[in-house]
Amino acid sequence: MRGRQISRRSVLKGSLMASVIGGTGSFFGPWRENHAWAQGAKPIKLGLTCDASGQYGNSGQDDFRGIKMAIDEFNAKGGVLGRQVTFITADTETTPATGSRVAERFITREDCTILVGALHSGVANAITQVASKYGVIYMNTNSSAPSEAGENCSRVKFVWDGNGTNFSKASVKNSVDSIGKNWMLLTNDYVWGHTTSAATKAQVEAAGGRIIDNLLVPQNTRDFTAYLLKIQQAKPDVVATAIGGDDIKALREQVAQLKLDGKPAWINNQQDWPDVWGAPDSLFGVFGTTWYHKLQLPGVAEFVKKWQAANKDGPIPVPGNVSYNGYMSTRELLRAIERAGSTNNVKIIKELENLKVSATDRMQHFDAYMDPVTHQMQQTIYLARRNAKPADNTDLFEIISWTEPKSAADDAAPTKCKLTPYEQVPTVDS
Amino acid sequence: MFDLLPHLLNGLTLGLLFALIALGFMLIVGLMEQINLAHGSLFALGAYVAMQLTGPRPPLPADLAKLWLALPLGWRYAATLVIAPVIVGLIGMLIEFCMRRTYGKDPLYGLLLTFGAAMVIEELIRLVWGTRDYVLQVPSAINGGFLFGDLIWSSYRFYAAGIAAGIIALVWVLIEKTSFGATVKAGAHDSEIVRALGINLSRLRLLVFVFGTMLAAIAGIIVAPIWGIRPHMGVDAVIPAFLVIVLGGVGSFWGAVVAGLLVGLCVGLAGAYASEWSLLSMYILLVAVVTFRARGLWGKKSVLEV
Amino acid sequence: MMANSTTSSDAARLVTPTMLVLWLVLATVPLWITRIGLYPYLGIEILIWSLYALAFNLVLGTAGLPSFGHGAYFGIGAYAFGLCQFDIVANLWVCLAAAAVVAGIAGALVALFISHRRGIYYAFMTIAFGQIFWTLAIKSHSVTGGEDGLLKISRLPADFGLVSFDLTDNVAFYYFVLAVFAVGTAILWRLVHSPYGRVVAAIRQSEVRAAHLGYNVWLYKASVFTLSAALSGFSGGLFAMAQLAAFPDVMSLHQSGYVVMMTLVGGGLVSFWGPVIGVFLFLTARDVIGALTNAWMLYFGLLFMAIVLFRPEGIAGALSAAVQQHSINALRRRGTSAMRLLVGGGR
Amino acid sequence: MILEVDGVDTFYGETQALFGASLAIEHAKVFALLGPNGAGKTTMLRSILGLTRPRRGAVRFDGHDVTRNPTHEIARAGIGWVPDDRRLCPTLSVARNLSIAQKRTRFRNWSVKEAAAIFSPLEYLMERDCENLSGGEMQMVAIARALVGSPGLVLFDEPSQGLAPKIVGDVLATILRMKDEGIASLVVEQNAEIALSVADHAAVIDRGRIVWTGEAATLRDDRGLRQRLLGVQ
Repeated sequence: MRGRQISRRSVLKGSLMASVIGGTGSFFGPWRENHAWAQGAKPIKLGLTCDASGQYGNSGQDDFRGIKMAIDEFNAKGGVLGRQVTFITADTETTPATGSRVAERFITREDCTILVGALHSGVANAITQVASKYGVIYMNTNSSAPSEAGENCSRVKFVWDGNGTNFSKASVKNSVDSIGKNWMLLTNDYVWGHTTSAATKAQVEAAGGRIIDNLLVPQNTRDFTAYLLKIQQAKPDVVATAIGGDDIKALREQVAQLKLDGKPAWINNQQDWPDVWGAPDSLFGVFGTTWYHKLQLPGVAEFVKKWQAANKDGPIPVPGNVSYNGYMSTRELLRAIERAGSTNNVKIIKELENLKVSATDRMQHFDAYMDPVTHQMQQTIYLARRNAKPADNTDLFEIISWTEPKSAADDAAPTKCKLTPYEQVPTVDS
Repeated sequence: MFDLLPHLLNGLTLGLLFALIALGFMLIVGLMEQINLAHGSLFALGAYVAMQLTGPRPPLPADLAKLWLALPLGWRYAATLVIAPVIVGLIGMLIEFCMRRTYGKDPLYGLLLTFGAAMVIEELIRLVWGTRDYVLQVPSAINGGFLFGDLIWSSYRFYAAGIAAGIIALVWVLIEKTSFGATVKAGAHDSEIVRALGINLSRLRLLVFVFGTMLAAIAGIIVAPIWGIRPHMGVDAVIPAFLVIVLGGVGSFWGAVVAGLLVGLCVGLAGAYASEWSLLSMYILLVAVVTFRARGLWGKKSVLEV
Repeated sequence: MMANSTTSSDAARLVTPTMLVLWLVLATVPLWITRIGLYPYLGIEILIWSLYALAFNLVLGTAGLPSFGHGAYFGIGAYAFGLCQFDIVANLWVCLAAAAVVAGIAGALVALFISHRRGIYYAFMTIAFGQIFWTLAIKSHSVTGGEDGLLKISRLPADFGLVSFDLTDNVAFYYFVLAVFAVGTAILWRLVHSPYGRVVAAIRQSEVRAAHLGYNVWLYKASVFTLSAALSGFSGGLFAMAQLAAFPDVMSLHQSGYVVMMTLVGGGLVSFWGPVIGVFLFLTARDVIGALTNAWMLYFGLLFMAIVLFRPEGIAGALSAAVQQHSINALRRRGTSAMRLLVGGGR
Repeated sequence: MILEVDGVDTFYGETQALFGASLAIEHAKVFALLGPNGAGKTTMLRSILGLTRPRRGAVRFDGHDVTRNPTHEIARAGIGWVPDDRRLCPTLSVARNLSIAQKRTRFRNWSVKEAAAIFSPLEYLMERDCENLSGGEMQMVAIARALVGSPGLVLFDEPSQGLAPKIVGDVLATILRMKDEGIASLVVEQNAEIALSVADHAAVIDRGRIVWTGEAATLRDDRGLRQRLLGVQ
């Protein structure tokens, strides 16, 4: 078999070989952009795996806006290591099989040496597997299943969002003490829902509360009336939801219509800004986030202005947590390349593993750091509720608390995460 | 027992909504023997058009827009309930024009065509309105909740169920009690003879198809405030529509209505007592029924069976 | 229909000239695929989906049964392959067999319920079962990994006793899949042109007539469905190897719909090779268009509509019509006996 | 002439079913088209109605060329059709089956009531679904359905098929009654005796060709001719 001649150790070598086998490598086909690079500096090419359709199509595009902004900033400064940063993006359709194929295309056909972008944990896992096969670094910007930094962690993947465990740790104890001990769980019947609810349950019981019922909600539920009636019949003090995707949007609408917000109290998981923006009147209960565009912190206002200038007439007027994560992850990635002074993947990985970002630099309340064991960014976790006195029509959240990274950390993750040794990571360079 | 009653009531209201969602699909399958896979996308389009019309930026010249916006929301909503389906009906007309080339051929071709149309409409929605979610504003009179038997109920839901019942009744009158309905039925049964009776069959088919798409749009408008509006919302509609039709039996009006109610009850009760099975329960119901009754509850032999 | 487009001599062959040419062309793909701007992995997906679509067309094209939930068996095969690898034995042949067998069992189970149905009710029941399998795959996350997917599936080496081939590299895996594809197409060709295949085709023409001729229609329908499910599952096992994971999405209604569309667009109703043409067109176009624009659905929707409006017999049908027309014209013009050969080769 | 069929060639796919067939029917006259099974009688009716469009030749109705008109327009010009298998909509009531066929033409306009009055039992069957009717009742409904279309010409396809002799008599009486009202009929029959008993003119068709045409009385009286043209009856 001829293909066996191609070394699996290096993508670069592999694609070189392929072009040698194929001929001179000078003909790139009708779709290939064929530039002559100035001063011989080949750009660093990122593959942006952002959903444009399907359940996370909306968030995926907001993710994209943040990522692109960071890339543009670096290019305006003259690039990274004197090289321009370019990118390619394709719709991953919120479908893992597509994510897999797109990742293969980006790596083997587009010569991307780093992938960025994720919302759906299935898609993120599919991309992670392809990336780790080739040793390509992958920035998991916004997929927040606890498993991302647990059993599904990877040496090449870095997780930038807070997860369900982080948010439960930030919210539950306080609520048990101040609101009541009888809790009810509303759990989406899939992995993310189950792990998130399990985290909440542990926190509730540790704080002396008890779970009176756990209603499992099938994915793609659009009508929650049966559950809302059931909750009213059971009369819990607090309902903690682990409902995601389109389901939470439907639930929000329906709770808001009934004005059920208040009795019982609702604790929700993270509410992504692109989802909130579509239906601002339906925000209810207490929910988590990692960032808000009206945080009273230095740099936030400037960041928002820059973002707005870059995304004029966009569908969403201000950056939210999804765009923020996209931006932050890309910025830190490019900085890590600069610090490493190389595009060698292991060197960049080591830089990112030792990443510490000051509170000011992150525009959050506390310093953040990358956990070298789980590859999850440990950051400030905010709790918010609907803003009763908004300053303008984008001022939807009232931030009610911020928890420092250590207090919200997922203690179980390090025991679940096994990273492959550096030696086993295929070498990638560009 | 008292715990059960609210869930029965909920199941019935849900069932009416399911029946409404399936209605337009049922008409086109039953009367034209065509499976309209674009049903879901037209459903979504109805919701989007209604949202645009009732929202702060109606697609009108500035002066007219001002006049329109000066109307109370209730009036605008009521008008939209008529205007939006008409606009969607025009799209339906376009699809029917393309559909004509598939009549008399393997029904798979109609399927392929409407599958394509569904993709085009969904992408056009994304191009026009973007990927974000929207909310359809409804007048405050039908919004909010009310207290009944110690529980808070959604007013809108009962309004929606009421509208659904009304539209079902209207469609029933049209099909069963008017000459138009009789002609359409005869046309579905034997297209040659109705032509030989002097009836313009292509116009008849066009009318039925457009009517079916308008019903899809109305269902979208009614359901949107509960489900929310997003580009791929059509998928959520087309699957229950399928299910209701098969359960009720192709070509049977009351079959579809009863099947809708059954599915609603099934999903509603499962939601309360076996919550994790609530969505799956409707498929199990279908398999259980169709195993014993080959053509659903009241299905007739269909051309699509060959 | 299918018999019309093939001469009896070809139908009797194990390997037809068309088949041989196709295999040879496919064998050269890794040599030039990067030069036309594509990449070997895409070739792998195209081959796997082609095999899947051919298996699917056994039901749709040959038997005329509209199955719209076929993704379920493809997905079940993928899961079975992964689970076999993790829990039973990490052997390529055993696990591929497991993929086929488990999907075949699932198919047989469904066939029990649906084989006395036809047309629209058949279609709807296959959808319902497809949805059930899909929901169960997401729901039983302790087994399947739910939406996270069944991860870390590896490309097991192809062990032939004396020699063992490592398949982790995409080009190596491509050749493995091609070998499987070649065997698969040969088997399917024989099956379609066997007495069994002819009975199934007769059932497609008229169930009543086939029953009058003394065939047990139910048994034929059930067996062809089971066979197709098993082969789909087998392709699913290959897909799990390609993706290094099994995900529930391939089982969804949408993805099941795509295989129907690929088969129809390619011309599966009129030609044995239609599904392959459809898959090639669909996956390549989607990959290329997808890299250029996020609005790929628009173009595909328009393509589907255009096919129905202008080339309802699909691309294979249009091609063979064009070839025939061309040959006939050529014959008329020159009347040489050499041209007769061209007509023969135009299949 | 109310109807002129002029040299019509009609095909089913590549199979030719009519070869230059011509016939002419006078106003308010009964015309019998006779011939064995498969001779092309039904194809003639389908060609007239445009259900199977002739490739060559012309069909003129009441002086207008309708060869290329869509079927529903040909019907609206005033041609009624009583198909051999009746083809009523089984799930609709008798009244509905009649009401959907009602239309106005330049000929005498019939109301449902008038049409039903021709067959007295129909009045009692109005609300019954057509799937619950006997064969004779169905035939009555089919004829009444043609009548409410206000035709100038009605095409009867094997009107006696599957009916009891008494009912056949009723049907023939109706054809004569319609003639009195000024409605012409084209009666297609295998059973020559029945058709000739009411016909003014007749034609014989064999393997897609009109082989004889003339006064019905000629054929009725000349047993030898009948035997030569139609075989032993």
